[in-house]
Order: sequence, then C-alpha cells, then structure tokens
Amino acid sequence: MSMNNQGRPTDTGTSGFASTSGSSLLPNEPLLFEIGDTEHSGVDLPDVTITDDFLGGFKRQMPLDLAGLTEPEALRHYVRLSRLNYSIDSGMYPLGSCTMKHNPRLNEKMVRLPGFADIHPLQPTSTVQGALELMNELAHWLMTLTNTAAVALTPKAGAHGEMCGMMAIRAAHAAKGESHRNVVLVPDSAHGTNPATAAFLGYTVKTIAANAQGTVDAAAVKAALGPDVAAIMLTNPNTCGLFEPQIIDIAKAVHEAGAYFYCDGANFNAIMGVVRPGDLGIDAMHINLHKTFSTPHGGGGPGAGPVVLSEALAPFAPVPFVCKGGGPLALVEQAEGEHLGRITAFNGQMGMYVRALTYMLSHGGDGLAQAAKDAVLNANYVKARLTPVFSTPFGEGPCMHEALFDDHFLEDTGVTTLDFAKAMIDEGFHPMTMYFPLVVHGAMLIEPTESESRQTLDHFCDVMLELAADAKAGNAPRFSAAPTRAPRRRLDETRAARQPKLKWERPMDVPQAAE
Amino acid sequence: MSMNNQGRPTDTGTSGFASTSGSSLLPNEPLLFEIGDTEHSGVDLPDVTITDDFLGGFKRQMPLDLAGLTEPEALRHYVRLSRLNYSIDSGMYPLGSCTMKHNPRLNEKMVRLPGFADIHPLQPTSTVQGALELMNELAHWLMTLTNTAAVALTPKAGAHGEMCGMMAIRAAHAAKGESHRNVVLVPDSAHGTNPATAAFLGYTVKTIAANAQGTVDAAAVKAALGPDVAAIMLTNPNTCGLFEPQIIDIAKAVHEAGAYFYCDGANFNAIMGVVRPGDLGIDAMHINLHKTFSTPHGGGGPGAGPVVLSEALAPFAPVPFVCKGGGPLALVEQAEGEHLGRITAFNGQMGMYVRALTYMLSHGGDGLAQAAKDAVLNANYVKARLTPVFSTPFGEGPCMHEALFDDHFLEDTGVTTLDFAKAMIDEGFHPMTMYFPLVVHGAMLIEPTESESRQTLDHFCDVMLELAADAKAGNAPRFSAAPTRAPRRRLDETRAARQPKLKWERPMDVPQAAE
Amino acid sequence: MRYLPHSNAERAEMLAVIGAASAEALFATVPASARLSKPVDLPTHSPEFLVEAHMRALASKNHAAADGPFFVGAGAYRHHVPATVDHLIQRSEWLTAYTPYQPEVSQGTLQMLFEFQTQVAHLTGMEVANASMYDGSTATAEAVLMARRLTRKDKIVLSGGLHPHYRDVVTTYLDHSPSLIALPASPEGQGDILNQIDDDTAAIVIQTPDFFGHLRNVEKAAEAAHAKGALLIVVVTEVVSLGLIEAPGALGADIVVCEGQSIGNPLTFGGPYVGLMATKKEFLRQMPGRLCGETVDADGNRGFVLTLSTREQHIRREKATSNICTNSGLCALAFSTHMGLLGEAGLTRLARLNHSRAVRLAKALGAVPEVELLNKSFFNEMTIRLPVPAAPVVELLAKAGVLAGVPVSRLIPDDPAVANLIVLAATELTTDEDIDMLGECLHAALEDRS
Amino acid sequence: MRYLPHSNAERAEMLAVIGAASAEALFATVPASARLSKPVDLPTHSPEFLVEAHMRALASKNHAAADGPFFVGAGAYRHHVPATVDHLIQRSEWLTAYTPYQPEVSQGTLQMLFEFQTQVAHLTGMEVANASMYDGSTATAEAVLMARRLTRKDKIVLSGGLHPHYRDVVTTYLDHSPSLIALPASPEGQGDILNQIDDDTAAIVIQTPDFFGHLRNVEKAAEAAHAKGALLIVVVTEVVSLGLIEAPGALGADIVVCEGQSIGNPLTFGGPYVGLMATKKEFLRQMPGRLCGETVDADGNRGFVLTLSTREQHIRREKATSNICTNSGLCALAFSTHMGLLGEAGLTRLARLNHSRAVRLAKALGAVPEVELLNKSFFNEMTIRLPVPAAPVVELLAKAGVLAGVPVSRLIPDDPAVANLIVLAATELTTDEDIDMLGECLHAALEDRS
Ligand SMILES: Cc1ncc(COP(=O)(O)O)c(C=O)c1O
Ligand SMILES: Cc1ncc(COP(=O)(O)O)c(C=O)c1O
Repeated sequence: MSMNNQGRPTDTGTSGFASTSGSSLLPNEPLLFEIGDTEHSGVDLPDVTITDDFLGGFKRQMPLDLAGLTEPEALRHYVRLSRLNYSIDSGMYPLGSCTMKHNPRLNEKMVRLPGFADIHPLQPTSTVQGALELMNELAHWLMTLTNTAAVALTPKAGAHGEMCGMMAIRAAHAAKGESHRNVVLVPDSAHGTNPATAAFLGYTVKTIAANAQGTVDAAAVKAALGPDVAAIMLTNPNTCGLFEPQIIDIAKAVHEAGAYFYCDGANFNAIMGVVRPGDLGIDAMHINLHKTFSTPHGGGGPGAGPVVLSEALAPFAPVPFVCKGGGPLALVEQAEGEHLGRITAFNGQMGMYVRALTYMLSHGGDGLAQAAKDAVLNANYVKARLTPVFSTPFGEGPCMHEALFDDHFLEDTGVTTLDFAKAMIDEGFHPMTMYFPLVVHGAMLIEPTESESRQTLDHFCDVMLELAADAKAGNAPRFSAAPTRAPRRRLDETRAARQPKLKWERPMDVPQAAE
Repeated sequence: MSMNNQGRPTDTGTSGFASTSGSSLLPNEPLLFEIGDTEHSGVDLPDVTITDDFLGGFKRQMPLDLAGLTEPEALRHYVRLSRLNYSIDSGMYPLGSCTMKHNPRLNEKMVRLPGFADIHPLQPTSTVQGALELMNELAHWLMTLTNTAAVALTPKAGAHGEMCGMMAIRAAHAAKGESHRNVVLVPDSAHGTNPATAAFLGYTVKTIAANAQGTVDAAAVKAALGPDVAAIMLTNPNTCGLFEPQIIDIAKAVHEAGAYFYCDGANFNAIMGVVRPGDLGIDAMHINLHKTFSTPHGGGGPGAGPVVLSEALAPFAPVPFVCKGGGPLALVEQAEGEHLGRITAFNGQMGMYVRALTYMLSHGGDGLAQAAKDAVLNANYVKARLTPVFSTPFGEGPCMHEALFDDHFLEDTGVTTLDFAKAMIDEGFHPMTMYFPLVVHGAMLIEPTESESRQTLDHFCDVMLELAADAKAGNAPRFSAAPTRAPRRRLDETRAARQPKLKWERPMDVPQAAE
Repeated sequence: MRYLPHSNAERAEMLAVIGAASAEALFATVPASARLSKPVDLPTHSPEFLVEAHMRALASKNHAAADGPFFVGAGAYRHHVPATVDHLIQRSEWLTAYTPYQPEVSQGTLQMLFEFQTQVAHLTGMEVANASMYDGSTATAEAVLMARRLTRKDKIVLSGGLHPHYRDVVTTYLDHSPSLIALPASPEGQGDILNQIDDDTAAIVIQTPDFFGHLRNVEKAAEAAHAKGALLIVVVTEVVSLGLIEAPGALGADIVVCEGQSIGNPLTFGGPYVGLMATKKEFLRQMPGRLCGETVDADGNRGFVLTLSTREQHIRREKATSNICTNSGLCALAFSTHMGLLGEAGLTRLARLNHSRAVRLAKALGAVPEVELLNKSFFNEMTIRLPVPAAPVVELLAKAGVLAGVPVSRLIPDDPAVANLIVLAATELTTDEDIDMLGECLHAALEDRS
Repeated sequence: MRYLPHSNAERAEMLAVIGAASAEALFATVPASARLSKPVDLPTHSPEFLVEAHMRALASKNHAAADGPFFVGAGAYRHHVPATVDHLIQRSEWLTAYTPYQPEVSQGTLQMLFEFQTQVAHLTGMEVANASMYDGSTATAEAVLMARRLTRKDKIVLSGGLHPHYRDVVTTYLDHSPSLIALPASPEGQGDILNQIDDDTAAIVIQTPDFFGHLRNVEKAAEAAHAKGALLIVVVTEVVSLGLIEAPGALGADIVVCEGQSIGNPLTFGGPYVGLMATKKEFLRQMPGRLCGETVDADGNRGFVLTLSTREQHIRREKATSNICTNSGLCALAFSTHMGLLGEAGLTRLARLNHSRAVRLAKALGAVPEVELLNKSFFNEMTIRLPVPAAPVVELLAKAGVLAGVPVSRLIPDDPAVANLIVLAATELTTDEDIDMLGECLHAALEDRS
C-alpha cells in the first residue's frame, strides 16, 4: 500500500484491513497514522488569528505531525480496536493477584456528576465541601475495615502506596534517630513492586524464603531481624493465596526488633469485613481500590492505593489530608510537624474515591464481608474441582481467594504453563496469572473473584479439565500452536525487545506519491 | 445439558458456550432463561410487606416466571450478545434507503441531561418551557430546510409520519366535501410502507410503473389521476437513488386534479440544504430523524418521523403542537378546529428531537448542505468505481445519495444477489440493501452516506470488485457457502416460519433435576 | 466540519474519478429552478462546546422530576433505571445497528428480541408477543384494528377508564368511525362497558389499573366479551403493576397491550417509549409488527431470525397487517435488560414497594381536609377530588416546586365531572418527605382559598 | 446483594463440592483471634437509587466549574472533552481490561498505547515515550531519578518556576537530599538556575510555561546543562501549549515530562490524571514505566506487545528502574482519543484559541486599577499582583460565584513575596462575559477594601 506524505494510504489496492483472525467481526485495524493526517480533525474550533506578542519568541517551529481523524473515523477506529481486547465484561478473567471483579456502572455514572468531575483541586475549599466530605467518608470506611488509626488517600496505585507506607516507616525511624536501619525483609513470594519499592527508597532487600507450605515462618523472620532492619514487607493473604498463619507472631517479632510491619494489601479482597489487618499488628498497608473496591483496571490503570497507618505511623502521613474540626472541613496541604510531605500533586485519585465509596455503600459492611467469603468460596471451588488433576504445590487444603497450581501435572507432556494459557484463550477464557509467584514452578494462579457465578466456574473448570486431559493425552501441538482463534497468533516478543520499535515511523522506503 | 426447574444448567458437562464462529472473542451466548432464574436478581430493593386491602382481589396468582441475573452476569450477558452484532461504529453499513450515517455521541450526552430525560409529558407547561422551546427550534429548522408552513413533530417513525400526512390529506378532502376520493397513486418502486399506509387508511392503491430511467413520468401520473384520486405518494429522491426530474410537473398535475402530493422524505439526506421540497410543490413529507438527522437506529428503532405540511394541509396537523404567543410557550393538546386529532399519547419522540437538534446545530445550515453533497459524492464515487463491472439498471449517469445495481453482472455465475451479500459479510462489510427496490432484478442498493472516508470507500470498492471478479471466475461455492466467518452460517428462515418458535419454552423432554 | 471525513482536496480527487466537473454537476438531474441559489437561512456550524452550552441552557429551563417532590403519572412513570441499563444501550453494537435483516451478523439484537418476546409473554400471561410497537397508545389502536380483522366485525367499545390520550389515538386511527363507542370517563371506577357488548362487537378495550388508578375486573369483561364473540383487549400503562396484579392472560384477555416505559426507559417528556403487544397463538398471523423466531444455521447451531414477515409491509405492501416498520428496538433493549436484572424476584419486590408507597400516599391524601380519595383499589396511582378546580391548584403547587400530579381537566377538558380531579402516582422513588410536603402544600393551598 | 451471583443454596452446594462444612471452615487458617466475631460497624447494603441519592447530595455541595466564571489552573486545566472521548473510554473492552499481558487478546490496548507513545513523542519532539506515568508530578520525580542513574551524579536543581507541588514531590522522593537545590519561587520569570549548574549536577528541571505562566528559554538551559554534562528535564503542565509553543525536544531537552490531563481528562479534583514521559533513544533503558513495541505474530502479521520489561519491577524486582506497575492506562486512552480527534490541525487551533482567550484576560486584568500583570509572555495562564493579600480576595470572589484563580500563598505559604499573587488561567471555555465579570468583581473587591 503506498502512502501519501501523511502516511495516508492513497492507492486503491486491496489493503485487507477489514478482518482478521478468521472472523468478519474482529477487524484488523490500521494505525491512526495510517488513516489520519495532519489536516483532518474531529474537533471544530474557531480559527482565531493571534500575534506573537506574548510568545516570547518561543513559537513552535517543529512540525507537530499529529494525525487527526474526523469524528466518525475516530469513533470507528477506537471501537474496532477495542473489539480486539478481552475484558471482564466479555468473560471470566481469572488473573491471580489482580482481582478482576465486576466493575459496576453506577460507579462510572457517579464519578461523572459535574459536582465531582468538574471541580478543580485548587478551588477554595469552601466550594468543595462535598468532595472533602466524600474523602472523609471513604477514609472512615477504610479505617473501619482495617481497624487502623489513619489513612493516606493520595497514593496513585498500589506501588505508590507501598512507597508512601515505606516512606512513613523511614520517617518514623528518622524521628527516632534510627535512620541507620537500611534493610527491608521481603519474602521470595512477594510481588515485584515490594523489592522494587524498598530499593527505590534506598533500602537493601533481604529475601526471606517461603516454607514448604507456601507461607512465612515466624522463625525465619526472627532469624533475619536485627538492628539494621527497618521493616518487613509481607503480603497477606499472600501471593500463593494463603493466609499467613503466623502473621501475629511475625508482627510481634518485628515490633520487638524495632522494625515496622508493612503489609501488602493487594489481596485484601479475601478478608474485607472478615479480618481487620490492624488486629494482626500491621503498621501500614496499601489497598488497591482498583482491585478490592472495583474501580476499573482500564487496560493498565489508573488505580488508587490508599495506605492505612497504625498509631505509630499516623503522624508521618503525607499531605494533603482532610481535617475535621467543628466548622467546615479543611484540607491540610502543607507538611507540618512530622508529616512526610507530598507524594503527588493535588489530592490523589478523586475519581477512584468516588467509585470506591459508591461500591462500598452499595455493598454495605455486610455485603463486603459476603463478597470476601464468596471470593474465597469460588477459589476453593475451582481448587476442589481441578484437584488432583492439577497439581497443588502446597497441598489440597483450603486457600483464600486464589487457587495456586504448579506445572507438575504437565510434566512429560511437552506442554508448558505458557502453552496451556494460550490454549485457554482458544477456549474463550482469559488465562490465569502465569509464572507468578516465582516460588512455584510454572505457577498458575487463579483468582475467580466473587463476581463469577457457579455456572461460569463450572464451565471454566470443565474447559481446564478437558485441556489437562488433552495435554496428558499427548496432544501437545494443540497447545504449542495456540492461540489460533484470537485476533493474533503468538507474538514474537524477542524481536520486539531486540529491535525496539516504539513508535510509528513514516515509511521511508515507499516512494512518496506526487501531490 | 440438564436443567434444574428454573432452566438453569446444573450439570458440569462441557456446555461449549464460550466461543463460536472460529474466534475466542465472539461468544456463543446462552439465553437469559438458561442462565438466569426466578430467584436471582440484579436489583436490590427493600422487601416490604403489604396487605391485600387495596388490590381489589386481583393479586397476581400466575407465576411471573421471569429469569433474573445478578448485575455482573447481566452486564456480561448483554455485552457478549452485543459483540455478535455488526454496527456503524464497527464498519461501513451501506444499507440503501437506511442512511446509516455517523451517530454523534454528543447527541447521546445531551438527551441524558436531567432537564430533558427526567421531565414528564404532563408536567405543567410552565415547568417545561425549555422543552417547548426546543420543539419550536426543531420545527423552525425543519420548516426552513423544507420551505413549508407547518410541521407535525409527533409521528413516531417514518411510517407513522406517512400515516399522519395521509390523515391530514384525508381530513383536508373531508373538509372540502371530497371524501369520496378513495384512490392513492403509488409508484411500483415505492417502499412497502407507502402502499401499506394508504391501505391502512382505507385507500385503494393504484400502482404507477416506473419508466425505463427508473423515475416516474408526469404523463403516467396524469393518466392515472382522476376525481377519485386523493393523493400521490412519491419518494424523492426515489428508491432508485434518483431525483424525480418531472417532480414539479407531477406536483402541478396532482394539484390540478384536486389531489395532494405526499412525498416520502426518507431520502432527504441527499438534498437537505440544497433543495427545499416545498419549492417542488409537495403538500406533506415525513422526515426520518433516525436517517437524515443521525438519531441512532438502535437495532430497529426508535425513530421519529416529523411531517412537514404545506399551507393547504397545515390546518389539519395533529395535536399536540407548540404555540408561540407573546408570553410563555403553550402546548395545544386538544384538537380544535380542523386539526385531525391525536396520533400518539404525549408529545412524540422528545429523545429524538434533542438528538436531531443537537446534530443540526453542530452542522449548521452550511454543514447540512455539505453533508448532502458529500453523501451524493460518495454514492457517485462508488457508482463510478464499480461501473461497468457491476451492472446499472438505469445507466451510468450520476445518482443521488445511493447507487443502484442489478444482478445482471452475475448472470450465469450461479451467484445470486443474496450470495453476493453474504460473501461481503465474510470480507468484513455489512451488505447493501438487497432486492429493493422491487422494480430492479436482484437489486443491490448501496448508500454509503457522507460519513465514509474515501479510504473506506476505496477499500469497500476493492472488495466488491474482487468479489465480482471471483464470481465471474466461476468461484460460486465461495458465495453459496458464505458467510463462514460470521458468528453464524446462513440461517434456516423457512424452518423459522414453518415451525414458529417465538419464545423460550422450558425444555420438557429433559428430566427435572431433583432439588 | 467534524462529522465529514473529506477534505476539499479529497472531494476534488473523487470528482475526478467520477468524471464530474463539480459537486453541482452531480445535482444536474435536479430542475434548476428547484436548486437553492443561496444558503438556507440557518445558523452555521458550531463547535461542540457551544452546541452543548445551547442545549444545557434549554435543559436548565425545565424542572426535572428529581428537583422536587414528584407525583406525575397518568401513563408515564418515574422509576429508577439502573446505571447498567443505560450503559448497555449506549454500546455501539446495540446503538448503531440497523434492524437485523442480516441475521448472521445480528445475532445480538435477534437473541435479545427473542428474550424480550419471552419476557413480555410471561409478564402478560399470553402465548406470544411481538418485538415491540411505538408505544402503548399506538399499540392499542393497532390492537383494535387487529381485532377487527380477526373478528371481521366493526364495533369497538372503549372503557371510560381508558387513558384519554389512548382513546383519542384510537379515535383518530379509526377516523371517528361511528362504530367506535368511547364511554365517558369513569373516575369512580364505575362503567357499563359490559352492557355495550353486542353481536356486532369486534372488541372491547379496558385498562387496568385504569386511568384513575382503579383495578378493573378483567375476568368478567372477558366472559362478557367472549359470550358475544367479541375479543377483549386489555391495556396496561403501568407495566410494573404486573409484578403484583394478576396477568391479563390468566383472566381471559385476547390481546394485551402495554406501555413498557416504566421498565428501563426514562420519562423524556413522553418518548421514545416502547409498546408491548401480546396475544394468543391463534391470532398470530393478524398481529402487526416484527417477530423474532428461533431456527438453526447451516451448521446446525441455534440462531435467530426475523420471521413471519408475510404479515409485514416490506413483503406484503398494501396487504400488510400494519404499516409499521421502525419500531422501538433500543427501548425494547432497555426494557429487556432492566427486566433481566430484576427477574421475578426483583419485579415482585419493585411492585410491592410501589404499592406500599402508594398506600402511604393514599393515607396522607386522605388526611388532608376537603380532599376526597376516589379509589378503593389501586396499584401505585389514585385520583382525588378537590373542592375546587384542580388545574390552578396543581399550577400553584408547581410554583412551590411540588409536581402534584395531573389535573384530569388537562386531558378531559370542559367536563365538570372531572374538573376537580387530580391523578397522582407514587413509585419507589417517592419518599416520605415528598409525601408529607405534598400533603402540607395541598392543605395550605386549599386553606388559602378560604 | 446485586453484585454477588450466588444464592445461599448455591453456596451450600459449592461447599459440598469442596467438602467444607461451612464458609467459615474455609477461613480455618486465619488465627481465631483475628477473625471478627461480629459484623464491622458500617452501614449495610443499599439499593442503587439510595446510593445514587447519597452521592448526588455530596456532589451538590461542590461548586462545579461550569457553575460560574472559572479561572483556576495552576497545573490542572478545564478544557472541553468531546463526548466521543468519554463515550469511548467507557466501552467495556477498554474499561474492564487488565494490563495487556496476554497480547493475543489485548491488541486493542496495545495498539492504542503504541499510538499514544507516538503522539507523545511527536508532541514533545522527543524520540521515544513511554506508556504513561501516574501524573506530571510523579513523572517529574521519576525523571530526576532517571537522570541520576544516567549521569551517575547526584545534584538536582529545580527552577523557581516549577510548580510548587512538583517541587514538593521531588523533595519527598529524594528524601530531602542535600544535593537537591530547589530555587525560590520566581514569579517574575526571573531565575538563576543556569548559575547553579556545576560538574556534579545530574540534571536541572525547568517548567514552561512555568507555574506563573511565563514561557521559559529551554534552549539556553539545554546549552548550559549540556556544557556541564548535566541533563535538562523540561516539565510541561499545560500540554495544550505544545500546539503553539516550541517542542522541548527541538530545543535540546533530554527528558520531557508533562501532565497530560488537559487532553481528554476532566478535572475531577486532581485525579486520575496522566503523566507523559519522553526522552532520547539513548536513554531508553533507564526509563521507568511500560513500553509497547511493534512485532509480528506467528503468521507474520503485525502486532504489538509490552517490551523491554527488563527495566521493570515484575522482572527485575529490586533492580528495576522504578516500582511503578499500574499506570494511567485509561487516562492515556482518553488523551490518545482526544488527540486523535484533534490532530495537528485541531490542536493548533485549540492552542491558538486558548492563547487568544488569555490575551483577552490579560487585557481585562490590566485594566483593573491596582492590579499588576507580571507576565510579558504567557500561553494561557498568568500571574497578577494585588495591593493586598490574595487569598481573602479569592475567597470573597468565590462567595460571589467567581472562581478567580489560585492564590499563590496556598501553595507557597508564609512567603511575603508571593502573598499578593494570583495565578489565573483562561481556556477555550472562558467567555468574554466570564472575563468581564471577573474584572468587575475584582475591581469591586479592591475598591471595597478602601
Ligand atoms: C501483590 C501485589 N502487590 C502490589 C501490586 C502493585 O499494585 P499496583 O499495580 O496498583 O501498583 C500488585 C499489582 O498487581 C500486586 O498484585
Ligand atoms: C423510502 C422509505 N420510506 C419509508 C420508510 C419507513 O420509515 P420508518 O422505518 O421510519 O417507519 C423507509 C424506511 O426504511 C424508507 O426507506
């Protein structure tokens, strides 16, 4: 296909972009830059003339070179692209550690009320009392569910929450003159953000090995604790889908050693309304509103990662926070006292606060507890139905909200966890999380969430068992070839990394059409 | 799959409903009644107790037997179902006579403003002045674009508009003591609603044959006119995509014979802002807001079919209508004088008025004229590119907004218009209108609308030419087998009609599971 | 213009391919005298944000139902529509699809219609339902015509409890036919329709709950009609009532038509709404409107198609059962998704809640001095008689922000028997505070008078 | 509860399959002392319409920007977001997908990210861009850390024109490191940052338009930095400016970070927003965040994947370039769709329109007695000095319904040099009437004082 100098195809040859993947309803969509050009626009605006008087000599000379589409073209481009995606709304999305639960549309409607969507973070606080009240209410729910003394709402995601919590710990140590503590203990089953966060703040990461049951021994923690240890970062329920049975002892040991207990709360969905982490002795824990409290994942974000804090850490919370006195609510925006300062501009993810609170009010405390129980029920149901065909690294006992398998059952089949995952795609399911946690060989981490019906779970299990049987029956080619029914076959990741092509480049090898 | 007594599958056998049509992203979705039951619900409501005191002994005894789904299940059910549909947003939809143009989302946003969506048709008119103003403004645009004296906004769709206009004509004749006029002239190329409407009102339909150019001769009309003729119903531009060249003469002849000229305005998109039908001598014409003015087709409706009326017919307009005096706007709701009465409860399709006016204001008069010109340009472009490979029943001259072909070019290929249409589906395009108008053998009526880019048109034409070449090359099986890449292969319509199964029935042959 | 993909350069290139000298050349077949020589006298195109500002200004001149206590019903009801419903109907694949004439790429719409038809049949207690009509009023007129075709008789009797707009629409559709008997309004639930049935009668039309809120005896009407070979058409304008009130199909109705707006569709000043029509299997071939049926595809897989189209205009032209073409597809989707969310359990709860709110309203109104409640039975709507003409009182209350219902005189003018009446509805959205405020305002308005 | 699919009967059946005696049995591994013995002290579940009523009540306590004249900017800007953008981002397939770790069924998100990266690169004039950061402020902090890694030097100098929140965030991220030099606020556009650069300097950070609205000289800064082996980080908080103001990449910037909110994303009280980050190819491997790259599938068809993940936490853990995981995917989509609608032509017009509104604003402010405009250059934002402390005046105007901008003292308290300053922005949504009203109110407020 030849291109004019905007990269817009000009010939009339069959470009073949109408369909792909064996289906007429799943299009093969060209790039924005292949269909748009710098003259077309889908936005009408008056074309005002301006002078350079106030531009200080900095008027743009470099071509913007941004492709535009008229509105009908743009709408179609993005609708067609979207159809190539799997989503919660189109099927079960059992990604372990991700809590791909139902995202209520009421949340979306509420966040679009002008009183929330159309308010500025720096308006006078007298004009945003409803927003501050909402933040206060959200904080109340989070603190009540966790039995903690404070919550820092502003972290932008889980990892940012980790950073915030660990900064509070660092600040607390500094306040005690304990800044020499430079080691953070992290179990080997931890999510990558945990060690990355610790390192990001300059800490040395000391790894704690999981025991044979997939959990952390208090003894192992005690052995690793010492005067140089600032904190432990422990996930609970952990990334193997198990509640840490010795967590109370661990917390005690950590505190006795003068360290703090950071809990990764990404898996809070398993226990909300059932267990309050504050009762376990944690000092800080982030909560992924985009997991536990149903704010949409949006193809990778945005999220929100509020961090609840114990009495000990509360004084170190970052600004801003809402302050409730007698009169109107105030927003404390400047760090005073021991507060650790500001970790983001403005007031955090208000859009997520609105959604999360809407979700909480819909469920109520009773509904949240039921949701946690159902999440655990569903994971155990999947575990029960798939065991013993699927191999369980840590026994057949109950799990929390996710069921973990290893690839032992695929031994000698020539089928890998990756192959197995791709074959699931062909059966209409999004794969589970693969190869995480790292402590399990060929891990398959299945988190159904509470949103799946028994019927869907049964269908999922049927497919999983059928695939396992097929793998064991020697039908490896089905797996290594998979997926064959998705919009794309397997993609060459090595090539992508070796010859990075990270943006569209105007095809240079094609002779420019005369204009 | 066995069912429990709610028809909910209870077994764990592979039900195979995850995917179909060769793609993992196009699901095979069970019926609501197969996944829902009478106990599940996606709506939380307090469960109040009531007495029978005010129910007059008419409390419901018959089981409702309505399947319910919880919210996540329902959302997924309808999202998955929707993915089996083709739509304007997913590709070119060149259905002739249907004007499948871009449906702006601004329209959807505006109609959802509480000031429009949340007002009742019988609120005091003092509380809905904005609504009346909007109706007035819409009427102004429609009358200006058509140069007519009045407009009846309330018809619910095109056919309802035809009924309304023909009722006005009937009333006008009655007022003149001409009620004996019981014949309506309708060209054989007319849309089915035209003769159906005439018959619906008790008129005898007299068919006028099109001439060899696909249009209506004034002479033929004159020959058919007589003292028994109440009206002619003529479509312009007509269903062959041609402007009726003798329309002014026809109007004159009709009026001279004491009859009225009903114009089917379904194809107004070709001429808005370019030709005013009032200038041609028409007496009544419906405008499909869901075609010309971009209100969405919604899988079959709702639409709106306002009817513009000449001076002669204006006094017979139905109620309600907005009346502009000095003070607040009034809504005339009771038929007085010669007004023909009421054709629907309340005030017509307000939701469509809002969308259509939003669309008009966005385009402006200039934009509407440009849109008409682009619609005509696009149809002529397709016609030029496909001719002479595709056969044109009425010559190669310019058309209006749709290009009409017949199946002559498929002679001896063993491929029918239907086959050809189904093969287009495999190539990712929605077929054009087939076998309409009836006056053309194996008609293929292509209306690209102004919303398609040249690039898309080229791609479409490439595919059409490739298909034609393939048909001529003797590859009939490709066509008779088509579609093979849609969610379903060809459906057995005969069976559907012979053994009508119009609702879900609880499977009786399956033993009920014990509960 | 943001909606038009062509640049002027592209237009010129395309004209060159066509071989036309100019855009105007394509309009050569239009008589020159008919072509506009100058632009139409209308505003020019406008940026989205200015259009939005204009529309918002218009909208803000209306008093939205949520802005204060609200008791307006009379054929259109303010219910809560779940956010999921409104989200779903905006999905491209529902919103921008056409009538499913190409079933292979329209299975979404078709299966939904099949489910919709099932829901309507179950709700009304009838054997078959169609894929929707414009609204309840036009569906009623179509039902009357259908009954005439089925019985080959002419006379139609409309109950005095039928919504006056519906009565007017039937009257217009029947062109004021002398064989149409529209009984006078029956605000007390009285009525002599059974006496009107004779051997020439094609059908009688009754509404329940009727326009004044009374629940009517469908069974007796069916018996009386059937005794004379007439059909019984039952109209339901508040479809939520069917969650609590007996299904007309269980009581002998031959055709049931409903206004389906209450489920899934906002008020929007009267439209678009969705007409439901259900009947007995034996009457199927005289039914107007589209029907969706189950079948199989070439691979034997279950699928759905539009069927029995030989009743319809696009096949039968002047011999069709109706001229209807475009119907209320997207409103039917809204109905079906909302009903799919409710299910039997939810609809039952919703109906009970509506009724209990209405009981609360009835008690409050009964407590206002000089106000007389006319209903012994009701679902969620009722009629009161004031000691003075109702319209000015309703207007007065509107000024105070309370939308107190519909003065019957607005729909039946010049009839002293109804001049003092107001029809009021309560729904799940009606709060105790709303009701108390209404009672107080009504009391105050009537006191002020004296 | 409407979100939970199981009935109690189903729960019991499932427990039976599991072989557990009760739901509680599944929590057996939780220490008994940690299990709640009674329900949490929170409200119970609630119908949708009551939740909606609660949220609407909260929302109605806020003054929305559209409710009156509005001039608040300072890092977040009120622009018109086309309805198409907000519609698209609500589509299930965008909204409810995860990070595209399974590329075969995530090509929609991946191709969009590839397009987004291209748009950001072109806009900033840089070679590569990542798939988004949380927001502009955290992206700035990440850029600073990236510069330290790249240069293996420590010292960072922040311009006095940098948004105070950004300065605070960098300070927190660097744990108040002594090698961080944050210059005092420079409301007149003055600044001595170039003198601060020495051989130990890893990077200098400048913002343009700066916090006070001044356009800063990027080229000179780049030259000075590069002369000492330091990197230049350019921050842009109003990304619309890039439609009119020279691309930092064309002037020698090494890393460009922007707050992308202005394109496609509403204000929402400060978040979620979207951070843009672009740099030179040579710096790629020290860049934080996700990257999407082009490749082919097993059939040779073009496709996209997340790539170069060896920079990231899930692969490299403690050796990662950042701990970022979840980013701003959906806000990036909003940005990309809005930018795809604008294109070069639209963005240019939008930027010009913003500037011309600001010129109008500047003139009006200049005409108010006792008000001093500090800017010689600006894009759509500017700073004025009042004869009195600004905060009470802004509060006063807010009471009158005019949101007059941000008193600088709110972000930089206790600094007499800025106490009388207000930063004000104009956008395409600012009307002449808004500006005139502001001028009048300001005038009145200052007069009242005397
Ligand atoms: C266990 C765990 N911790 C932390 C995170 C990081 O959260 P975020 O992606 O919101 O930064 C995740 C997210 O996947 C996680 O699963
Ligand atoms: C030429 C023509 N006339 C009338 C109609 C009927 O319009 P509606 O479907 O809105 O009733 C149509 C619709 O397809 C049409 O194409």
